[in-house]
Amino acid sequence: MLTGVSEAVYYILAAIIIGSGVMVVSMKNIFHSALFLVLCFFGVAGIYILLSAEFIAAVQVLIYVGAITILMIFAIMLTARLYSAQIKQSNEQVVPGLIIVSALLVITIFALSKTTWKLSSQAPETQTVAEIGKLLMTTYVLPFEIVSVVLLSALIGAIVIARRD
Amino acid sequence: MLSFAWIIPLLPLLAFITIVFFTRRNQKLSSLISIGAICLSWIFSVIVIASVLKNPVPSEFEFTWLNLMGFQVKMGILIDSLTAIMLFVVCTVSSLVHIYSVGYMQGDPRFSRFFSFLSLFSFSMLGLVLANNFVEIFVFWELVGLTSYLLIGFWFEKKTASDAGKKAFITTRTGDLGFIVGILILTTAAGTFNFREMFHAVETGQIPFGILTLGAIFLFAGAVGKSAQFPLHVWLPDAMEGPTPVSALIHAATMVAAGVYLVARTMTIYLAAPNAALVVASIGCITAFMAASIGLVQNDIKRVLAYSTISQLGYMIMVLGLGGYTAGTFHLYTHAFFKALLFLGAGSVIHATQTNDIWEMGGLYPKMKITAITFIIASLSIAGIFPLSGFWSKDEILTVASHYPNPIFLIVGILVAGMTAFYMFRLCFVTFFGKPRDQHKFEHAHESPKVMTVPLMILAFLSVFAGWVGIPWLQHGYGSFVFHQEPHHAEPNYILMIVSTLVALSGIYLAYAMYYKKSISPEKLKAKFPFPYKVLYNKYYFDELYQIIIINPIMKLSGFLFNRVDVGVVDRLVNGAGNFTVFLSDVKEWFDSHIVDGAVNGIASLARGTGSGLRRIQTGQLQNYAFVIFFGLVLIILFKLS
Amino acid sequence: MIGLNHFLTLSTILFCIGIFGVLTRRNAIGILMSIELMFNAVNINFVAFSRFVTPTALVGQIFAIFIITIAAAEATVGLAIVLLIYRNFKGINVDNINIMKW
Amino acid sequence: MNFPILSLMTFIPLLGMVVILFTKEGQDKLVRYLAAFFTFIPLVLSFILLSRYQGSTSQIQFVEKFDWIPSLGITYFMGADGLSVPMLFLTALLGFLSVIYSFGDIKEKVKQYFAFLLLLEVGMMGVFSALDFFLFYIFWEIVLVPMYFLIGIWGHGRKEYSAIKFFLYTLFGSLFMLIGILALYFNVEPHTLNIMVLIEKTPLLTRSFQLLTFAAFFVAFAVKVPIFPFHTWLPDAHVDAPTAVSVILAGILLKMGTYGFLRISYPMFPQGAMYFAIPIAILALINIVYGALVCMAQKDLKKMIAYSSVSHMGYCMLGIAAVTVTGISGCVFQMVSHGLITGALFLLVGVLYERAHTREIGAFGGLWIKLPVYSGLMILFCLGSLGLPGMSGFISEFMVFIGSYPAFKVIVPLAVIGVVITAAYFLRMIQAMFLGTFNTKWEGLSEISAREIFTVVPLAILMIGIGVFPSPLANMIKATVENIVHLAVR
Repeated sequence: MLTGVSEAVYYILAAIIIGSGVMVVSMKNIFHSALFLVLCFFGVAGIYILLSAEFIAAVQVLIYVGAITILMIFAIMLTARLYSAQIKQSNEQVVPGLIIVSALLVITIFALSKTTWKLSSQAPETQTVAEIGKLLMTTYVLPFEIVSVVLLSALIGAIVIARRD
Repeated sequence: MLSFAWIIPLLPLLAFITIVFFTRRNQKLSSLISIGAICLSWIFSVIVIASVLKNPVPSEFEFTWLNLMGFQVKMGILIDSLTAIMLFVVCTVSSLVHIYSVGYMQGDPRFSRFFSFLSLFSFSMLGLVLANNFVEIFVFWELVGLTSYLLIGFWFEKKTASDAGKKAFITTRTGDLGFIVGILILTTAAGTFNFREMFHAVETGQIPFGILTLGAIFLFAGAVGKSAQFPLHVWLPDAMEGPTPVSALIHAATMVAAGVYLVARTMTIYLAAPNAALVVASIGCITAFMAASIGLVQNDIKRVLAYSTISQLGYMIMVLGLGGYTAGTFHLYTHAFFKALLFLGAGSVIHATQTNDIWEMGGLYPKMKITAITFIIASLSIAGIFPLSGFWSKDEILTVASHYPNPIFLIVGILVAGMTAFYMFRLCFVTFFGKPRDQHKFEHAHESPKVMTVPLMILAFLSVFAGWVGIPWLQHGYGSFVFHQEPHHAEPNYILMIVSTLVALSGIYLAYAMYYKKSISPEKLKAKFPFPYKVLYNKYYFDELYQIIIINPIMKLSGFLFNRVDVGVVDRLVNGAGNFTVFLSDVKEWFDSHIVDGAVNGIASLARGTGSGLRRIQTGQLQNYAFVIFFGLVLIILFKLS
Repeated sequence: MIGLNHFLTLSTILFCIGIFGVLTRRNAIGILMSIELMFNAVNINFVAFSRFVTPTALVGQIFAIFIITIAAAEATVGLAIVLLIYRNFKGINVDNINIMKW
Repeated sequence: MNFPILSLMTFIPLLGMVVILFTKEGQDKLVRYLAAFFTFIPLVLSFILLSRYQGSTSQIQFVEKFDWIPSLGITYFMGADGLSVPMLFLTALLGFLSVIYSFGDIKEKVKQYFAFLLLLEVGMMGVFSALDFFLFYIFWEIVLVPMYFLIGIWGHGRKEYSAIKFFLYTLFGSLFMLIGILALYFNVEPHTLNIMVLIEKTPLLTRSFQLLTFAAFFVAFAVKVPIFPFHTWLPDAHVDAPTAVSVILAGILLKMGTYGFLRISYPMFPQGAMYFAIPIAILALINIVYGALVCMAQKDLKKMIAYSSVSHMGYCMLGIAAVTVTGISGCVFQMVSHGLITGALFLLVGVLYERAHTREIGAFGGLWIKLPVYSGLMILFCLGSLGLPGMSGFISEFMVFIGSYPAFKVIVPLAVIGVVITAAYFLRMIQAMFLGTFNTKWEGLSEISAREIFTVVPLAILMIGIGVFPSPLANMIKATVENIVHLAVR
């Protein structure tokens, strides 16, 4: 249960996330969108901390903010000159999209409100990093290895695909 | 005992085969083989006649040739007095003509072929005489026709000769048409081909009278064709285009007598069918008169003789129709000799002068005495001057005619005798006496070689004496040898003898007056009676008539049938059917492509239309698809929740 | 009082924003960004459930790590594809990329 | 079962065809000798057939029979009687001679030509020895195919037209036969296609069925014979075909029609035979007289002979229509005789055409002077064809007349007219071509060669042989013909 400061932090973070998320999908300039995406990722990292998942938060910042967003920006720069007309982007079928999305949203929130979760009242683990490392090397070693292979093949695949030939 | 008689026709056949296959190149050998064969046959024929004289019972030998259920043909030989006489006549004339031909055909490039054909003819003719049934006689009948065709057209380079051969074959075959039908009718009714079995059936009345008459008349058609009787006589004068020995042998003495022989052979049938017999007599009578009258004005020596032959054959046919079996065959027998002599004599003249036209001859007597004398003997004989053979046979005929209630036959007979005497002596006087008309030809003329004149002399001898076997005063003469049913002992009818002799003499005198003494001018007569002369000269326009009413229509018909019917209608129908099928298939094609395929294609194009409408949904925009996916998701959740 | 539902609601909103972006963006990179948003929403869910339902097991966090890794791989490949598209179509506007159209 | 002589005769040419197809292109000489060899064997076998045939009985001999498709009642049934033995011999003889003749005639696509020729012989042999409808029909149709190509490829003039016309016309006819066969099959219990069994059973069927089926078969066979008005394929096909093929066409193919009448129509449908006697006789009369008249109008020698076939086959039909032993024997004689004579005439026409490259009667004249042997042979066969005694044509015509006169007392005397017209057109032709003055245009013509003489001499010998001694042939067919008549007047 979070109270007090945490509650305020949550709302701020939520506002940042939602606001920047909306900006990401609505900005005309794709480069600006990418910057708002960074902001959004930071917000999400904050939420992780709030949820006492510090390691995830760190990973979030490292990978999303540090790697993926930079990758995006590189891609934008490789595919279009900045400030050119090409960089402008538009949204289409906004109205039906909004309808669908809001319907989905309403339904989901309605469903959430109707659902009762088996909540646990235990205190959360504090030594998460060590615990996560232990789990990854023991219980989840196989998925871990598979993921690493997937990552490797994705890298090679990306190189193959993007290679000029 | 007489079974050896089959050798008689076989010898010439062997000669024919030998010449064709082996000795063709050696002319002399070929002619010797041919002559040898026929002479040997002659010896056999003499033996036959001697043994028949001794024992006149007809003898028959046969073997089965073809045997099927309900159809049995035997081949065999029938020897009776008629056969024996005919064998003798054919062999005699044939061998003399063979010998004569050696001289006449000297130098011809196809000398061997000529003799091979002569041999083939002798074979066929002898076979015909010996035949004992209708199939056999028909077989040889046709073979005789073939050899006649080949020999008439022997000098086939001449168009007239090959035309004449064709005409002869087709005309006689037209008669044979009747012959076949007659055979069909009679043999079907009697159930046999054999002569004697059929005669037996006729005599016992097994064949209905109507059928018998019809069959007899059809049968007679064959005789009409072969013996050149009216109305199928037109081929014989043209047949004179053949070499003269051929004319003598085939178209005077033997083959043309086959028709007479046939009627004589089937006498029983005609006696049983008096109506048919009357037809026979009438045809003979008409022919005799008509041919004699044409003979009066012809200028070609061989044509005159040809018409004379037709006329004399008509005589024989007439008397056979009147029931004069003995008289008819007797005249056949005597006629063969003097007519052959006349032709051979004419041949000798033609050989000497290289022309057929009597008006280019004249005064030949001193140059060719033997020919002239023998020719005159023959003329006397045919004119019926006492006591030559012709006199006796003609007398017999007139006697028979005088017994017939209607005097027309007798009158015509006497008239024809007069005309015969006239035209024969017209020929004699113009050819042998008077002044030579063509000096060049006259100088060129010469007596023929011995090989030709000896046969002439032998025939002259026979022309005089052969008839003596039938002198009416004889007790065992011709009449008691060749007879039908009962021996016919001719009684001398002195009035007739005198009348006929007088008529003949006046005919000769008329010829003498017109063409030797020139006391009566033939030119004036011609001018006086232009129309009869023209008609006679043009042979009553028979050829033209046939051309117009038979040949032209048939040719037109055949052209019409081919061009209009076959190509124009039948074939066009076939092609039309083909084209119609093609048209139908076109229609079907249209139907298929528009209706049947239309339905199929319609369904397809409906699907395609729908598809091409629906494909607009396929924008290719992944986001549109995603939109639909989420739309569906919302719907599913809503559905689940409700 | 912030409970599980708050976090879930937040993640739902973020997810819906991501969907909206996927549906409406015309720029391929924009779409990729929206997808990243959706990944984050999912991750929030995982971590939130991990925190409130099984606070000691950390299973949700492990999965979040895996998802982040996969997201990285996805981004790599996706951006490579975008480059390829750009090279072939002279642009990355997905309107032009309609070869799947009929 | 003993020695399968009929199957061997039928299928040795097929073997020959296969062997020929395996030869290298261009080895014409080898192909010719192979073809001669593979047609010579059936000829030798046919002599064995002749010598071993028992003429005293009408039983089917040389039987080969075993089940083929038992579920449909189809058997492989070959056999020969007095009707088929002469035809088989004729087929073997003409097949061999036409191959020999083709040695010089065919210079292009030699391999294919002889292959087709051999296939043709397979079909013909099969037709004359098959006694099961299925087999019979197969062979009947096999004949069409090589014939189509032989005319269409190696022919002259409007060859494609003629080939198609021939093909479609006969196919049209065989369609009716197929209908007839099916009708028989389904109306007889148990279902069978065995001709001998069907002959026993069909007379029990209803009259109207017999008449209809008879009519169906009639069309099929009438086209082949050919009977007026189905005859117009004949002059085209005969004239445009290469010589050897014309020989086979006239010599054997036409006989398949009459053979069909005698083997199938008459024994199977006595009612039909009786009912259609007069119409068939009238058609035969038309064939005879009309055919002969049309011949007279011909300017092309080959066409004239082709039309003379129409006329001559009319005699066959007249003999058949009367259903008497004599008439049908006459028909069989005419079948053999016409095969020999017309075959030889076509060969001789081919000889002349090869040298002069024209067949127009009027273009020649006086050939007897230049070509005595050729002219002699030609005239001999012409005389044979116009029915001169001493040759086979006379016997057959005479037998037909004698045999059919009791049945048709008016038609037969009219048919006799055909004899005169036949004489007329042949003599016209002889006169125009061989007699008269020699047309110097043909100075360069060479005399008939030894090989060509070799092809016609056997035919001449047989023609005269049968004409002089008809008994051997008559004895051979006698029992069979009697049996046919016996069956046809049930």
